[in-house]
Amino acid sequence: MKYITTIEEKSFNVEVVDEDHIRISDRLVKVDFESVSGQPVYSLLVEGNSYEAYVQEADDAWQILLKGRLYTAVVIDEREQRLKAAGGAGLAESGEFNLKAPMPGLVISVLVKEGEPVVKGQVLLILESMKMQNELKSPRDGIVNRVRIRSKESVEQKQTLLTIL
Amino acid sequence: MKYITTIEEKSFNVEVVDEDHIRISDRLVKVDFESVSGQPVYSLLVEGNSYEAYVQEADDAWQILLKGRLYTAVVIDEREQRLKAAGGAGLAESGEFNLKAPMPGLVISVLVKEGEPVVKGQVLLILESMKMQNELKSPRDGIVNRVRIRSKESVEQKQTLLTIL
Amino acid sequence: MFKKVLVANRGEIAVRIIRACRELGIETVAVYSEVDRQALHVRYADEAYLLGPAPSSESYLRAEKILDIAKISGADAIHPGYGFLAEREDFASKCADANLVFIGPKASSIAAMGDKGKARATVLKAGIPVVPGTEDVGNMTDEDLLKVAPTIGFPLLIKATAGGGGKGMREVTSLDEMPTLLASARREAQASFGDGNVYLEKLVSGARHIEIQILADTQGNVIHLGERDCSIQRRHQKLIEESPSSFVDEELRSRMGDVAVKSAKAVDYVNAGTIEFLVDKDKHFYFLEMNTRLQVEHPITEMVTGVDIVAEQIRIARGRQLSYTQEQISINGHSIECRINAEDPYNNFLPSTGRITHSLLPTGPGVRVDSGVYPGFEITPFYDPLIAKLIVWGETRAQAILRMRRALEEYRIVGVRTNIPFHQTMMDSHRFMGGQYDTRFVEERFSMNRSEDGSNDSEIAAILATLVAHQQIERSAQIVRRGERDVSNWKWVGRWERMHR
Amino acid sequence: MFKKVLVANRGEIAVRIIRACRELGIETVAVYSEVDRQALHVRYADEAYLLGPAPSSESYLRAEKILDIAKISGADAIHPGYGFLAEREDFASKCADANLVFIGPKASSIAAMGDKGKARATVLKAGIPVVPGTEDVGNMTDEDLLKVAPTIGFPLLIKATAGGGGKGMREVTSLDEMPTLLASARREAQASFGDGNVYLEKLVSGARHIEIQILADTQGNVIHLGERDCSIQRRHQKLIEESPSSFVDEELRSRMGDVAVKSAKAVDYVNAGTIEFLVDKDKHFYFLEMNTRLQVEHPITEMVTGVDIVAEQIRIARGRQLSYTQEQISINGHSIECRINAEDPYNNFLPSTGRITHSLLPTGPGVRVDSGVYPGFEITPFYDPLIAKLIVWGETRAQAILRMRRALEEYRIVGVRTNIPFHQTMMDSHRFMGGQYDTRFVEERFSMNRSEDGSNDSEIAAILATLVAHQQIERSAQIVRRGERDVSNWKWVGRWERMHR
Repeated sequence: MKYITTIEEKSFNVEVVDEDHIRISDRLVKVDFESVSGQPVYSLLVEGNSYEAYVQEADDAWQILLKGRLYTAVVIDEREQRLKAAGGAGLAESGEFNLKAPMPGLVISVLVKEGEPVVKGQVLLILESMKMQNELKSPRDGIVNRVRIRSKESVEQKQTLLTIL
Repeated sequence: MKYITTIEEKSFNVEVVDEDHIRISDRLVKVDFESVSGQPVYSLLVEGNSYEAYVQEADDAWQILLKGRLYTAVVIDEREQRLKAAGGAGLAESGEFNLKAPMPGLVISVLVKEGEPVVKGQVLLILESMKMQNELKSPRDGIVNRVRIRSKESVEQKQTLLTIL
Repeated sequence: MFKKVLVANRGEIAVRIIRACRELGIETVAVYSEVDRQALHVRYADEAYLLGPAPSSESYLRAEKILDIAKISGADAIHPGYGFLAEREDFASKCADANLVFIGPKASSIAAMGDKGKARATVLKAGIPVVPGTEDVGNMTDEDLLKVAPTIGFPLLIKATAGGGGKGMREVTSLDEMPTLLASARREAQASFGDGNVYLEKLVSGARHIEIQILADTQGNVIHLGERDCSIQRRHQKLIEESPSSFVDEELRSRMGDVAVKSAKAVDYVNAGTIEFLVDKDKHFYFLEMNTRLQVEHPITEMVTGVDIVAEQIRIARGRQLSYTQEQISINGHSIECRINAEDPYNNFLPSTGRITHSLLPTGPGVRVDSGVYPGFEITPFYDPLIAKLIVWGETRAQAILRMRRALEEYRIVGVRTNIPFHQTMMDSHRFMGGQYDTRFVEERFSMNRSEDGSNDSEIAAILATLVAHQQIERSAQIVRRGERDVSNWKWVGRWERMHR
Repeated sequence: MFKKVLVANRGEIAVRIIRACRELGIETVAVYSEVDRQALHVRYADEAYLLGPAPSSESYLRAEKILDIAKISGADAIHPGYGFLAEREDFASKCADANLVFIGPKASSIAAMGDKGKARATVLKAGIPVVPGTEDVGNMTDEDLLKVAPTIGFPLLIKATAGGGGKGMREVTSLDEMPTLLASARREAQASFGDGNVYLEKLVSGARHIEIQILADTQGNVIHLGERDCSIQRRHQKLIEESPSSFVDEELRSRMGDVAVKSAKAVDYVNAGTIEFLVDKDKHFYFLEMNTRLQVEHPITEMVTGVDIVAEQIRIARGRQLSYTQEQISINGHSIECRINAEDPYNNFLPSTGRITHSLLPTGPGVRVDSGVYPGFEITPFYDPLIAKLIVWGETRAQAILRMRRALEEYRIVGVRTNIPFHQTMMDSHRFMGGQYDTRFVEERFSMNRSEDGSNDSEIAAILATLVAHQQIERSAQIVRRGERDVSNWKWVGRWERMHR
């Protein structure tokens, strides 16, 4: 199976040839790849080098924590790639962003109102957890669409708090 | 449910009253008992005291490793007790003993022959594992009934090696 | 001489204290909240008693309940650890009233030093320089504080009088934003210490946070164990500490040590305590506050001095003389501590909760881990995000940094996000390596986005992501034949036979 | 100066060496057998290459393959660890031929000392007392040995000439049983070292096994780091080591140290080595053998001297001078090591194999764990049963024993049986506490069945057994309602709300 894997605007063509081989940038490479203890920790031996990384899924992408660095990779297979090409670009850019609670906690205050425009990095609300007040920020410019919680409410992990359009 | 639990010839009458209480030797005791991390390691709080032990099943008995000591307990419930009483004593004493391989290994030599009388503690065979030669001994007096393996054979863990009558 | 100690705390510090007691042959009593039933301090203690529901106010801050448990269990001393009740004068008094040895200073010393406002006044009187700020004692209203703020000047800090550990602390850059920040600081202080009082202090820029560990016995002997540099902070939370400080020379160490001893004597101090100073670029130092308790970062001092500080605390509380004179204390090598927090350094250091499914501790020479968690333990949102302290020792600072790097690289915690990558980035940063940092370093000059330093493994990351994604697709398509795994045992037997035939 | 080290070993010692290299900025190459694909040394090294199937003869003993891998990977040095190829003269020679630095002594020193028979002859010539035995060198036949045995006298020991670690060793009490024992000793020696040669030595009774660690550089400097007492053995396998020895005074230490240095110089020794002595009741000591390699128990010497022995080995191999002179070496405090083996002390110490499903390491002050395993790792029957070394340091021997007790009590390993209860029983034994033991102590005077010492918890054990049995019955009757577990998250939210209303 062939994949196109993108990390920070750099794309890699990776073909999984069989259990022990991949082809990357037209180079056939022997790989030895195993999950450690059934955990999302992976040991990879490639061309003699030994690597170990945490690999976890996060919002349609993969996060790879390797040697103290975090890489975010988008992996799409050939089929997806073709569909995407047919459907036109820019699709992923639009749509709504749902701000979810990163941990259970208590909403201390909601700093925006529905219909209000916000900019990237603007603090949307404050959530208390582990005795700390944590600011949740907007990942992009947009307009506050729905605020689903109120101040003093307790929320569960991953509960949607508000939506940015 | 009521149980009779025996450790080294000492019997304890233990009744599990509900999730948080037992009655032992006619004393009602509050217990807080949990498995740690889903392992055969148990945390027990009883009358304020905190204990932690490995508890594992072994040949119709329970082995409890507590504060660096191993206790072997036989737990029978009332019903079993009644059946046992009806069936007559001494049943457990007779029967055959199957010597099983405690680990995978290679049989170095078999020191007894079928039909040979053996005494408790006598070495029956030598098994090599972890670069060590390990002597497997007879747990009681008896007669060698069946020898199921030969010298130079490799055996799996728990494979029956020979039988003592 | 007491024989059973109730440890009025949780997490790594409760474990640390239990260990010290066990090594001295003293019995231990743990207390715990409902979510901490399986916490390590409950598992390791000789006895354990439930306090109540998870929130601190219903469990670890319940002084009366803890005193009751001490009575029931027959404990004759209480160690408060840090945080919770550690710096509550009333709690120390109540212990004394109940005939329990409080393993810490006298209530009067806590009163004099534990209240940060009073402490400033006390040491000023003893002629020790303090950072300019509110010199008034105690219960100032918002109105008072807003009035005095412009005379101190901005930027300034709001700090909790009962506080420590950066909780209830806020930076203020203008009068306008001050009312909101006062409210949130008071709220956080109340939640953390059960006391919403705050005071103001000038923000000294380009300064280092350097503290002196002291020990004082009931016979009037007071010694110091050198300094710790705790300048690597984020939002006034210490993240990395080292001893000795690369900024402090022998002369400054000795001067600061003398002042620290003097401060302790000024309040007739007994037991372990820490005097925190700000040291500016010109090596002028100012008293910040005294922590009248065991400090989170005490192990680095233990590593370089060889003194077991918790064991000394117990010794002192037993009325015995210090095991060391000042002359017997020397600093050997260098130690660094990284606080491992359940926080995501790639997502604004947001706390992370969840069950730890797997962990692999770094071990080997010169590495110490003080931790209160283990695989299977659940990190809840109720307490501190501190889950472990990774401490290393090296003959030199450079060796300690190299050892810390290898230890951080070995450390695996699965199930919650941790700030280990933050520490790794820090240990690789040239400014940290050069010892060139101040208390604002993390916020002003530090970034998790590393510049290209030639060790970018993005191709390897791409391969890993692709292989994991591929595996997931294969799994969901159920084309992995069952039973193909776990044949290892059979394989061995086969090989064994081949080998011996 | 080499920059990449191939570690020709596995398990905890491979991990130890990789750590040292990493802390010195040296790259590492691991080699592994098929069952060790996920072993810690493979995970921690920069590079890793497969050797072959599990049996040592097809993997870790394949000298040619290892040399090939060194070439392919560009390694310029090889650290052999202990066991496997560590004391193979031919391997050291081949490394030299291949222009690889062998991190250990010269091939000629291994030849002189690694062969135990030759070593005895060599040191005898230098005037050092040896235990009476076969003075002949090399390849003695069974016939020769049977002839010479009565002249040495019984009881005696058959020992492997290439050996160490008690492998290939047999006690002989009479001539009758000797032929069988010779055969089995040769067999074990062949399996362990690829060399079936053996020699004979008188069994000294009531003796202690005390060894001296030495370090020698290429400039002719030779120092010793004091002694280790390794008398706690079972079947000639060391189980517990301590430094310093409670039996050795300053005068004896200095005399033995001098002899050790002399022995090393007698063979022009370079790098780390250990001279083993038997010391009888009257403090007469006899040379036993020299181990021309890093020793399993080296960490206790590191703990009391502060010297990083592996780092020194690398330094020496790089042609540099020792970091210390003899005068700079001093013994500080006391250190004990317990070897944690996958062996069942309640079942004749039979090895135990299986997958480690869970583990909890003892940590905190003064505790070091050197381990090659982790949860999820499988203990196979192919190698040593040593899975970890638990090392503690204390200011005094008493403190070290107390610390070891608490560390052993904390240690959890689930999935295989370990000898931790053996160590716990030993640490509680009065004779061990009093330092009164010899090399026969475990076999002749020690029992896992403790006498009643008042701390019998059989009632608690009965409760535990009953509750586990009850739980199993309930489970099998399927009366545990599903979904009743894992409600913890909901509970919190509820509590959180109650708290804040």
